[in-house]
Amino acid sequence: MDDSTVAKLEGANLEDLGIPTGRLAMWWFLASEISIFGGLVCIFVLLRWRHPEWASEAVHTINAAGALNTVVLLTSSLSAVLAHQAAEDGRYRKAARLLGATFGGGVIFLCVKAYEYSHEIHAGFVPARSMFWSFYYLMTGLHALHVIGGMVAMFVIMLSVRKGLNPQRVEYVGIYWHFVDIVWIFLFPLLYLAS
Amino acid sequence: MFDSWLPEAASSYAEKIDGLLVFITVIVGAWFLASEALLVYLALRYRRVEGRPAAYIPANTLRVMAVVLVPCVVILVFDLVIDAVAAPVWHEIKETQPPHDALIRVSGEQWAWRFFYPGPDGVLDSADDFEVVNEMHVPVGAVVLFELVAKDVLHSLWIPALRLKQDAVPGRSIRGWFKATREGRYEIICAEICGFGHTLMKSGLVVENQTAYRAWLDSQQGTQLAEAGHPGQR
Amino acid sequence: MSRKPESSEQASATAGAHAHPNYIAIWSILLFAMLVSVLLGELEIPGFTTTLIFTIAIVKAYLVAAHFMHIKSEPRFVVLILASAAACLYFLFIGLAPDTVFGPFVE
Amino acid sequence: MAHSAHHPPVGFLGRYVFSTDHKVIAKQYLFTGIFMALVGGFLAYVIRMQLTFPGESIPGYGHVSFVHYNAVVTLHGTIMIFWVAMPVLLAALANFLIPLMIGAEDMAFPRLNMLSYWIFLLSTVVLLSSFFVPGGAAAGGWTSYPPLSGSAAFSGGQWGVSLWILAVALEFAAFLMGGINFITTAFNMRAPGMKLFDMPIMVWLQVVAAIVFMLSVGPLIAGAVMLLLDRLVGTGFFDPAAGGDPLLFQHLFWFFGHPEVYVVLLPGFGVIGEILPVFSRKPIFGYRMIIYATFVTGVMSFIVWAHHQFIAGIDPRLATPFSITTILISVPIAIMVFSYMATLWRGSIEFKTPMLFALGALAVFLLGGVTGIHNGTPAADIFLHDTYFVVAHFHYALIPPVFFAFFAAMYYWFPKMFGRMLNERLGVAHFVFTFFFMNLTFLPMFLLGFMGHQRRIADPRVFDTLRNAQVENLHWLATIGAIGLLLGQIPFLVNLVMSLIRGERAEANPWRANTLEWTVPSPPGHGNFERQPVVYRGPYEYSSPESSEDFLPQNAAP
Repeated sequence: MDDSTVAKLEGANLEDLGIPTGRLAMWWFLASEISIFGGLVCIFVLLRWRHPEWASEAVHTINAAGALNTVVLLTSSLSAVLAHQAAEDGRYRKAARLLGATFGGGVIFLCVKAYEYSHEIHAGFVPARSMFWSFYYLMTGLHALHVIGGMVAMFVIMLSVRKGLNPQRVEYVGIYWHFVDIVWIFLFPLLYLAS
Repeated sequence: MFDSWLPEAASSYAEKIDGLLVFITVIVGAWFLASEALLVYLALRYRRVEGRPAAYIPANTLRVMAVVLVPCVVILVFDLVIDAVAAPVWHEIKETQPPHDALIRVSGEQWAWRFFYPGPDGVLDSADDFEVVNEMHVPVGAVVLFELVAKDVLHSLWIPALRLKQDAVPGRSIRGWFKATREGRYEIICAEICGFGHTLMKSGLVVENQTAYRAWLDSQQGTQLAEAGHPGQR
Repeated sequence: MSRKPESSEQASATAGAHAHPNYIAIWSILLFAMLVSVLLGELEIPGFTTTLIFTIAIVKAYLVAAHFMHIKSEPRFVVLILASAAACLYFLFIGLAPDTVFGPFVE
Repeated sequence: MAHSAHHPPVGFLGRYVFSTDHKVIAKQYLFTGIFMALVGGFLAYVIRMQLTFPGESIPGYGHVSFVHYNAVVTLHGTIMIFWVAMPVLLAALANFLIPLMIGAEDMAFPRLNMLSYWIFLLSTVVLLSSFFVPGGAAAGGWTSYPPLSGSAAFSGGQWGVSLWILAVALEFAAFLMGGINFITTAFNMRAPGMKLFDMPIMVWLQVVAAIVFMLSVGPLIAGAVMLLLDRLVGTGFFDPAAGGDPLLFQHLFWFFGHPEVYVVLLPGFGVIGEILPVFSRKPIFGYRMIIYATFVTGVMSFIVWAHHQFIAGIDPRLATPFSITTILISVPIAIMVFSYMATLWRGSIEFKTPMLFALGALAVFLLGGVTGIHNGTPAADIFLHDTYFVVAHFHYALIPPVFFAFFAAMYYWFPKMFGRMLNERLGVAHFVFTFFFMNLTFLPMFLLGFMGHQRRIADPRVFDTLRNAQVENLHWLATIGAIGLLLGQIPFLVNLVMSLIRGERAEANPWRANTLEWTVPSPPGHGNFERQPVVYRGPYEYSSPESSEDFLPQNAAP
């Protein structure tokens, strides 16, 4: 560390740098999430590298459904960020409506996912079939749990922000939602496209 | 010196490992005793005495911090010396493979060691292989190449007298070597927890001269050839 | 005793201090990038396709992180937090690769 | 967030059970941790007795079968690391001290804090329940390496390992919540005037420990889920027959497991760093140097993990690089230890119980530290790996921060926690017993290790090399030491109970210390500070020329 960085760190009250407590906590939370999903992705990439033959399993994932879900998540991210903007402008009812749209995106995402799972399980691609499918269900399942968690939080915040309470939380749940979106951005090519 | 506590040394690299243990112990032991003595000295020398107030030394300049940093730099040097001395030993034992005189596949399972000998053709997985349970025979002074596999869970091939330890991992065939330098009977132990019978998972290693080894090989091959008529033996 | 962080949170949420990027434009770029990678996936040019698909994924992740999560307008410290998590994963990957990919496996 | 902090809660439940007050949560963690320490200590007694009198019935436990022995060893390790060291050092001390030391009324997220404790308690219940399920508790070692732990076919019980994984996962979730709380509190809730480099070392080291924990645990959480799926769903992540890899789990485990050592070590060092200056009446030697050394330790702890696996079947070419990083991490740790020793230099040392334990921790840790060099050298590790040398090493390295520093912290902060002083005579007796018997227990193990005595065997007499009087005598010594060590805790427990009931009332600042927690009454009321303190200086201005007294509190106006 050079002297100027040290001086900056020492003199800095981080609050003055403009990270409110809630957002700082969200960033640290996402750092721990990065290490969970990232660790999983590392493991998958390494094993996939060792086993090129998984490609023959990977072709059975439903690309169209994955692509549709990417669109859904990207769009719900858009409405989340627009909700944040509305909350910043003090238009809380609009923020709540946009959060509702994001919530709806989550519902569509889960429906598509459920369709995929049932389709694949009917075709015999169950988790214990092979390592690729084990990873597929583990990674998408963990991601889906995060989607559900985000939707629960979003629902609670939607109700409170309508009344103008805690509008800053719209941003926090948005940051989390974008992270879930980014995870999907990587899972989509990893599990669907690369074959 | 403490090396009298170590088990009997019976392999070509045993003494190198023992030497390394002594070397490290002497270095870190000296540091340990010196630090411990310093700690006791400081604590007693500067105990509370009426009329002797403590000095105000915040140590926020490099000049003062050097009191701590210089010893640490010396430690760093000692650390690197230890690694420099140790690395070649590791390299010889685990990273290189001298030409071998005998080949044995060692397989760990709950809770026994199996030893597969390649038979006269010197190739494993051929018809003339034979298998021994819980007793490995090797010729003295010969380089033995082993292929270590595990059938069910992790095991660890631990022959204290040879200073040989290597985990056996299911799904992998790990190669290693040793050269036993002293005839005798030694213990083969499992050093990695492997279930209820872990404590009882031990075998014997017989290091014998070439004639005895040959005789043993012939006797084993004889019995196994007699059984060759029964397929599905393995 | 006042809780300063709380009040400044309210302030930052309502002030609207920074100019907003054009979210719709970014969203359109993201959708287009997705379309490209899906089409590339169908083409299957060995080696090339995979590299390109993952490059596109990284670009997409960057766009979302920088503009939707507003990392661009956050203090450097946030980047440091996230980068330290990524750096740890880098160590993990490097340490794992020799064993996981190239072990003395028996089939 | 919870504004309830402004209004003191009413009723017994609100005040002591479902409380969001960081001080109450700290005590909940503390007592849960002490209870688990008693469980873990009892298991240690069973291990020692079994090794000295193999096959005989042990008073208080009964006959130990090989199955039970593996479970006892596994649970002893698991409990001592995850259910004693973590809750006591990280959760209890950080919860109690961070807000008080930085002048905050509570944690940043009091309700998250409460949730963290209740999840932790749930994990404790799950773990303890695993003793009583069919097949018994987990018996695959505290590392739970698959394939042994990956299938009931290999390890016996269907339930034990699954519950073990669940308990550990819940515990990780609890500490992730706690960690986020500690970090954000320390960064954002500091009293006016307190810069980052005015924070006490304890706060710094807790924050670094929390960060290291958060960044290292993720891959193991993934690994634990994979292991659980292997057991319950029949996937094959760690099953070579299905294309999985047992070594993968070892890497994930130690990628977390080694940083975890520092997660436990750093708070312990933080305690020592608080106590030495107070009882030497001298500023800590090189405050910033210590903190920078902590940063370096934290970063380096991520690149040393494979030294646990030198002979585990990893690529042998990895050994030397990992050995170099391992041995290099001794340098920042040495900086910390030597700085602490230099703090004594030209001080005015008072040998009160907290100081005795702090000095004892340093004295014991030195041996644990230097023997790490043996284990970190790959070629030497060929012989020493999985022997009692390793056992002795990590007990010498972890007992100082986990127990010595914890006792030091108890004697030092007990007045602040409960408003009464602990008895000094019982404290000194406790120290003497603990120090003597700790060494009597673990010194013989170094020699057992040199004799090639491997770990985790239930009966040394099975082996020709270990069937001799020397081994027997060393086991005798260690067992006498262990029993003495356990009995030596009686003065402490008696002291705790007696002092809680009728100890001498503590004034606000009995040790004449500088940090902010000593500026409020003992024990502090709800909301901690009646008036927002303002900080003017660093925490270690003892014997400063600026003051006529030998201490200068952080909030004393210049």
